[in-house]
Amino acid sequence: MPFIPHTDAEVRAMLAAIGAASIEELFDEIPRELHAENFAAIPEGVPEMALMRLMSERARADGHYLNFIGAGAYEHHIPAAVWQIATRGEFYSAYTPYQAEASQGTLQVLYEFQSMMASLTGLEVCNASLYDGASALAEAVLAAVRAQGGARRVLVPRSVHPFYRDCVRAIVRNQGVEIVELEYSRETGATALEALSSAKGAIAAVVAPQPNFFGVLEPVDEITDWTHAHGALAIGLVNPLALALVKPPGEWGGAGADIAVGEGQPFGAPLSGGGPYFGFMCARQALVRQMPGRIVGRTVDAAGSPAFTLTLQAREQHIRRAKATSNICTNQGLMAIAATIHLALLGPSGLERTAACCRANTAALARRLAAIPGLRRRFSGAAFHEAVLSLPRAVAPVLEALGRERILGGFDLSRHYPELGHALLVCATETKTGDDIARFAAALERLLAGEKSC
Amino acid sequence: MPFIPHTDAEVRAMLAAIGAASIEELFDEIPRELHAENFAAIPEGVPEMALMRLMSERARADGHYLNFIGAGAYEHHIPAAVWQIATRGEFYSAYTPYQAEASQGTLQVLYEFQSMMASLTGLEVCNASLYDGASALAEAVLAAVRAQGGARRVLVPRSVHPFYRDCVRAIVRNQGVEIVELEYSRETGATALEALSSAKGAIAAVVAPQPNFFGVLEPVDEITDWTHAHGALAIGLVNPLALALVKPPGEWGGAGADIAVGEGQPFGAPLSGGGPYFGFMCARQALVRQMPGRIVGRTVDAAGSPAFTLTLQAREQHIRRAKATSNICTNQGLMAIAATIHLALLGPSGLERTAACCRANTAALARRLAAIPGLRRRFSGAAFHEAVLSLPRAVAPVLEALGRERILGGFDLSRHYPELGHALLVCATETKTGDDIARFAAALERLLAGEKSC
Amino acid sequence: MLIFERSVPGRASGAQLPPAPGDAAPLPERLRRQRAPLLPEVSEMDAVRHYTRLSQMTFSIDTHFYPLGSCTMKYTPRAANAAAMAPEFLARHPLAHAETGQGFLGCLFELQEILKDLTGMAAVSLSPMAGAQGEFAGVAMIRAYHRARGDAARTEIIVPDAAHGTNPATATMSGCSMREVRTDRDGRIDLEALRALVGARTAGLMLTNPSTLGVFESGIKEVARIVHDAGGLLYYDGANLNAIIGRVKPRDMGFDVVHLNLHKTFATPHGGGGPGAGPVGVAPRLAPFLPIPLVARAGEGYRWADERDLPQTIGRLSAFMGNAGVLLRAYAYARLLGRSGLRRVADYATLNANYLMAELLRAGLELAYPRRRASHEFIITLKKLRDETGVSALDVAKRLLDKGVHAPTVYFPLLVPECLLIEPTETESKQTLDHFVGALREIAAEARADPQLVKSAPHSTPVRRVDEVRAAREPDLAWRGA
Amino acid sequence: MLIFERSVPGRASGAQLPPAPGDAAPLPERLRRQRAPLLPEVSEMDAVRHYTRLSQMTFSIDTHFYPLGSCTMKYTPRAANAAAMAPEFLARHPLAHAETGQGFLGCLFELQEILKDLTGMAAVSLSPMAGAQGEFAGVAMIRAYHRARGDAARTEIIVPDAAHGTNPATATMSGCSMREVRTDRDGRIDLEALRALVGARTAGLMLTNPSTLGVFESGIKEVARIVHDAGGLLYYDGANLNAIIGRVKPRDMGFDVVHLNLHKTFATPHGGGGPGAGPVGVAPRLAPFLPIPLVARAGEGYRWADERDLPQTIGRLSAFMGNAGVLLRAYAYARLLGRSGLRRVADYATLNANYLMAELLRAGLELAYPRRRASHEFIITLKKLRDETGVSALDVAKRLLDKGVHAPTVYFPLLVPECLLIEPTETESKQTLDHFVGALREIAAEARADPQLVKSAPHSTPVRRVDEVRAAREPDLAWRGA
Ligand SMILES: Cc1ncc(COP(=O)(O)O)c(C=O)c1O
Ligand SMILES: Cc1ncc(COP(=O)(O)O)c(C=O)c1O
Repeated sequence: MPFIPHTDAEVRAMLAAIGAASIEELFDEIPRELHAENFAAIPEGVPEMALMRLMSERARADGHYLNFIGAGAYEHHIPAAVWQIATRGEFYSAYTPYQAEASQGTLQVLYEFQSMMASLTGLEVCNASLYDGASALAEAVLAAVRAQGGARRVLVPRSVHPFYRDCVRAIVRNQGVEIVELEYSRETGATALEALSSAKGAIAAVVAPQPNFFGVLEPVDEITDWTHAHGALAIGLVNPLALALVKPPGEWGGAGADIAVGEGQPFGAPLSGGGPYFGFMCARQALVRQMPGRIVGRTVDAAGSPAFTLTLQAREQHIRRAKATSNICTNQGLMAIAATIHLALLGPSGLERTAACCRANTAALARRLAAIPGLRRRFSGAAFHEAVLSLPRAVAPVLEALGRERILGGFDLSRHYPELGHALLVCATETKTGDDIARFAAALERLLAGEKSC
Repeated sequence: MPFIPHTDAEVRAMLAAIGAASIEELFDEIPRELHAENFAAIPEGVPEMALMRLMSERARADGHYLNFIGAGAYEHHIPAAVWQIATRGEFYSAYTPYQAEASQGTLQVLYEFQSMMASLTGLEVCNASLYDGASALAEAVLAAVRAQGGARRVLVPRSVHPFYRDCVRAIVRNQGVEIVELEYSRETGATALEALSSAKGAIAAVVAPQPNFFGVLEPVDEITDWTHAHGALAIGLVNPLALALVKPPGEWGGAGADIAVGEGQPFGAPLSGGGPYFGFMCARQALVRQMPGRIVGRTVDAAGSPAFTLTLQAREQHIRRAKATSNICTNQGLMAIAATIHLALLGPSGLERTAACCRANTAALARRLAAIPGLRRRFSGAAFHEAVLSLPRAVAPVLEALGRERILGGFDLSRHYPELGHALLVCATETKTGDDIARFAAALERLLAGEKSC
Repeated sequence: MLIFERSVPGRASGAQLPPAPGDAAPLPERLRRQRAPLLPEVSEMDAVRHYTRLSQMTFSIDTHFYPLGSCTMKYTPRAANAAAMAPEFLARHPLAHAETGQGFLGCLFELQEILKDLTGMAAVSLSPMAGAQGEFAGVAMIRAYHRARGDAARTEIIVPDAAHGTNPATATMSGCSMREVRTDRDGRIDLEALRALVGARTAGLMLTNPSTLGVFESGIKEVARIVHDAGGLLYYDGANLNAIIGRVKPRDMGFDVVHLNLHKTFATPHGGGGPGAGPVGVAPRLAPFLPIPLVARAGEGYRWADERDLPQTIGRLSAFMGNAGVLLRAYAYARLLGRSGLRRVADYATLNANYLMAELLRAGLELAYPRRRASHEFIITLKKLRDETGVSALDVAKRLLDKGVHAPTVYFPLLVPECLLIEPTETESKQTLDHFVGALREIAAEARADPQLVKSAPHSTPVRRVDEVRAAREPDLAWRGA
Repeated sequence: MLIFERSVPGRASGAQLPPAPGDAAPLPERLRRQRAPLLPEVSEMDAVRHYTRLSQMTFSIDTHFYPLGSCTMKYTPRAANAAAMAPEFLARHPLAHAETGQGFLGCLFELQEILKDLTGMAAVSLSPMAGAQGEFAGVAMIRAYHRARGDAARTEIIVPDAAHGTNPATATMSGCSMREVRTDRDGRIDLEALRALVGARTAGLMLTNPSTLGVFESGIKEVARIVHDAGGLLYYDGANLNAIIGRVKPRDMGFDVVHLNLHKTFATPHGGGGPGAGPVGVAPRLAPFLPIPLVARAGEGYRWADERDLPQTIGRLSAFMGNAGVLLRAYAYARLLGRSGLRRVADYATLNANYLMAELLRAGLELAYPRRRASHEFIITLKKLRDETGVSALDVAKRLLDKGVHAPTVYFPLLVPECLLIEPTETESKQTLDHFVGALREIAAEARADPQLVKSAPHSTPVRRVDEVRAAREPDLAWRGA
């Protein structure tokens, strides 16, 4: 019996100790009519050998592609050590560290994680992870609304990832929070500052993405200052890798953003079809009691030695129940552990070099693609590591054709930003070489030139 | 600098402590003319990211094949837990456990390994691994010759793996040991008992393979008894997986074989292009002082608790130097660790079922192939999990053609056993399904029928 | 020692540096970062050694018995991890078009089908990223359903007093108010109290069954009738599904929506706190509201389904596909066990809990619900021990660490004083359970003979008892440099 | 507790059982096994927990400083392991025809080229499976060379008194007799003694340089001249190549054949005792005798070369291709470091050793060769400490374990009394070295203040001092049931 250690003799001895005649009898408090027998849609079990073959055949069916899609999930080099350590049984198969003395390893790593993220964002406190970047943004919006106590309107630029905006809406809608979208400049790709001023009524918070979904760097100082001038809280939504190069939220404008959230995936999480990744939330000290989720603190043990523990739990659902800052319980602990190891291996120089490579490679890619007849770069703003290109015809069939050449050519913007026409969002991280870019460009050029009908 | 932690400031401080002006100066006892500068054939270093890409592209170039080759290296299911645990840093990056107190983990696993192998072979003692099966056979021959003190002639059946015979010869030749080969019966594929009796002069030892290279089971009782009757030592060469089904060397004949050796690869070692695998050697207690290599013993610590340590080191090179039982020092420790975990996960029932599956699958494969017009099964003897088939034409081109269909169709015997004509050695382990066998057979049938010229 | 304290300015893991970047226009000065972040500067070996050693300071299923009630700490098959970490799965971009990911999508589709059958529900969405997000999705669907029928007044969620904290917190997250219903001395919902609570404002009721009291709510059909009759819907918190998987379908008990904790019932790793996965299954009337994306059939293959397929969806709960890699692990687990194996989970989880309960009773410990069968877990109360010796449930929990056992859940559910909620799970052997009984027996004896020994426990962990009060009073949440 | 003691009859890891076997003719009764082997019957979790916990009871590079002289315990890059464990490499059958393994063969071929350049040799064979087998191959080639020239009398191998045990043992394995040559008080070979030893029976001389005394044999050219003039060949034991890699080519020193320990110099894992790899490189005159198989160019690709290419080969030393997977790891390592990185290995290994030597001298410890530079390692002698306090080198080694450091090599080389052979390697930081100096200083103080504390060490390891005498007197080498 897979994973069940019991022998027949043991089962008999155990039943005797219980005083039951059979295992069946242990279910006698369950009304008869609830006992189900038909589970026909579930196949019978297979040995590990067969499972591994099945799964590796499925994996191989999904092949190997040269990937130029970013759009919120980025292909980065992950040092081999990261997952060889993170999947060690002690980290992999532990629960949330409720018993501090039995979990100092996990707790210390999470404290180090919080420290790294706080320093990267230039803010004072950080939690031990949220589900992902999109839901973290929703939590930030709710935290800001709670902290403000009155206004329930939050401004969110349209230059924020469309799926993030969907997710925020889905999560905050039932609490009566109103999301107002801000337009972006069709020329620079950054949020139009005029859009801010046209926003009406009391505002709880304003979200500023850095970089935004188009890869463009936003005027975060101006947005933050405007936000504070209007008595609202400024929420930075950041790609944490970009923070190796760009000004951290804690330093935006005169006073700094109040909260920073983002998707942690660029730090050690494989693309893996969309998850698991992790969200993070950092904030000013004053907002710590609005923070959702686990927080690890450093303290001492009975002998006075440094020790770590979950803390400020009075914010959380298991203590505060209906009054908690969030319902989150299980978070993305292992991803935070992997991120910590990843960051320790990269260090400040590795992180900066990686970010610079991403910028340079995407710039090179955009230059090269814009040289293809009929293509042009869409936005003029300074960018991190994505670029929008206008194509002379519909994007989807082009991407499919590239797919047949084992190239993932970017993300089609036409559904979410119809006003941009045939627009393609591309990204070349540090994993891409000059040859990769040349291969992509050549394939695209050939496709656009050759098969006029595609 | 990859893997070098030193900063410039530290290097300066360290040189100052040494009293040297530069690192160069530390090499000043090396004569000038020996300093080499030209290493042009070695490429400059690459980052881990580039290395991983290079290596995975090379790996993918070697593709995925449906494999029916056995011939001394077998494709078996290896539980995922085996290498996830064996590559834990503590096992993976430790040295030979010279300081027992700091290496109880490794030592206990190796003691468990010795225990498992001793029980499987039905012998009393086992060492902690040798390099591989072939060199283990050579060590057994040398141990037997030493133990016998006089005769230096050893009989080795031609039904032993040809590369093993090559290896034994290469290793024992310089010590004046003479290897005499014994013919096999062309009908059964087993060693001809008549061949034994025709052997001349004083004999130190006789090797009995079980199963032999053709997969055929040998008359090991008769060989062992004959050997003992002639005052020689009986060396069993076994596939350890077969021992789940067949009589262990310790029970062969009236007195049992004296030594058992073999290739441990079927226990947890991936095929991996030929290694690392591991050899094992088990023996009667009386021969323990002839045993080459490390041996772990169970003893107690200063507090009387059970503890483990390397023992009987007076046999070994670091103590006995020129009088040691062998020059072996580094062995295949990690492979023995993996094998131990593998065996613990399979247990006696898993091992027996695996062996039975291998036998049944190979039998099914041989039946199916022998049904192809022009093919026939070569030997009549009872077999474990390999079979020899006669083909109607040269084997090598057929194998190449099958390779193009991503099938590895077996091992061509014609070079090593020209007397068998166009003979092919095939194997279907527990990893092969009925569909796999059908696919192989259909491809082979098509090839033989269709392209008369190939 | 913190990794920061191992840091030396200028040190780096050289092999991890990418090649020197090519040209790019310099960033505008005002957008540029001025001070480098406080990240450690260490060698690759420093980092490997530091985190390897930290890992050794952590109890886990792979090293210890971990009978943490409500958390289902069972063996996490290593094969599931290996299968999900196939390089091609790891490399898959979530926005790559579906044709390039049929293997991945196939696994997810089949997992949807398996979960439908296990729960008896009509449709399943895999996207919620943990139990609590599944709960949120469920309550959001309930609200969307009422709203779609024009019944906007239904904003009350009823939960039993014993409910897990996420249930009331979810009610609030979903903009509902929470009403609590009592349980009786046998752990059953007080039906009279329930009848008094329901009404025109009732959106629904959230329930685990077996409950967090470790007993099966045998009056569940009546509970369902009361709520349904009042116009409310029933939400099944699947955190305890391990007790009845393959034996009872939540739909048959009358539930309209269910979430499963794959990181509990399906043995995906807990990872020191996550990631998990909390798929939701629904009865037909809630299907239009499921969170997206779903995986749908498309001819021979599969495709994503989104708001174009489900215009009434409550929306997206994550940027992409939830914790996709966790879903792969759960799929692997389901395939390894199959139909009969999944049913065996409930059998042996229940056997282990009832055996442990019987043996602890024999050892002199006091059960919270002595007249009931244990489900997959049960509660003991140490009130008497505390009154007699001053040794609390927390002290006992800490002392268990010295005996090489992770502590059960303590002080939850809140209504049982000095309680331990004990869940052995099906993957533990009789020997381990017997060892646990022995350990508790020893600790009880120690509490009487030398209470200070227990009150000052643990003694053998890497640190002694941690000062949690100080942690909360003087929060030190991030290292800021030496 | 042994895994056997966790065993319960009838228990099994169910997921590991293959499907029920199909039909096969029953085995003849007399060939059949009658009693099942004594293998443990445990669940998958039992096994995972047992071996995970055992692993934690082991010092290793990933957890501890491990300055084991002559063993080069340096950081083993995790990427090399990941690269070699690509599923396609692991699945490759050694007898699959070369066309199906061009990726694998390409790595091996390039590794041959890299090793040729590093050693200055004309040809390399990768097949020997550890240093000792490389030595055997080398001496066997030397003998084959003399024999091929009709000079069968050359059967003496000269080794220095300080030589590693494998050198004399190899001489015997190769059917030679061993002659020992003295070293002087500065660790140099006594050239007069050498001149007296060589002659018409000299097959060759085996030498490490730097030697196991931790010093460079600066008279190596003269040594080579003496041996060559006598008609012998020179064998280079590459175990200490870490000291001069990328700086000095063994061929330039006059060596005719060399083996490398890839598990030392190329950082492939030691694995608790192996697997290693001991490739051999040779000067042109020995090339015809190399062990097979080699990897050869074939057009654009690669093929195996065997006795059909090298009819004079000494033969095959393993069934297939040595420790092929270890070779892949070494190739990965060589590519990560490259030409400059390999040279840096020698630089920093030497810097670390000389720094540590200087600091230990400052801390009052006594050097065995105070007038010499350290190479990548050096020797201290604790004779004075032992004479004064009764605390031996072994006691100090055990006490170091309590300080979180693996002990250096003790009592080797045999000619230095109470010695510690200390090799820090290039991957350790100044901080670690300083900690080690502090630990030895503390222990020296303890030896004077409280010798019993040191003599009864270790105190903090999973077991106390192990009774090795009893282990050898009453050998218990295998468990035989309870
Ligand atoms: C009964 C119950 N409900 C809900 C949850 C919440 O699940 P998650 O932690 O996955 O969000 C838990 C988890 O501890 C639980 O035990
Ligand atoms: C100097 C020296 N030569 C030879 C060897 C033997 O190498 P191996 O253990 O790989 O057989 C060693 C290993 O310890 C050594 O240190």
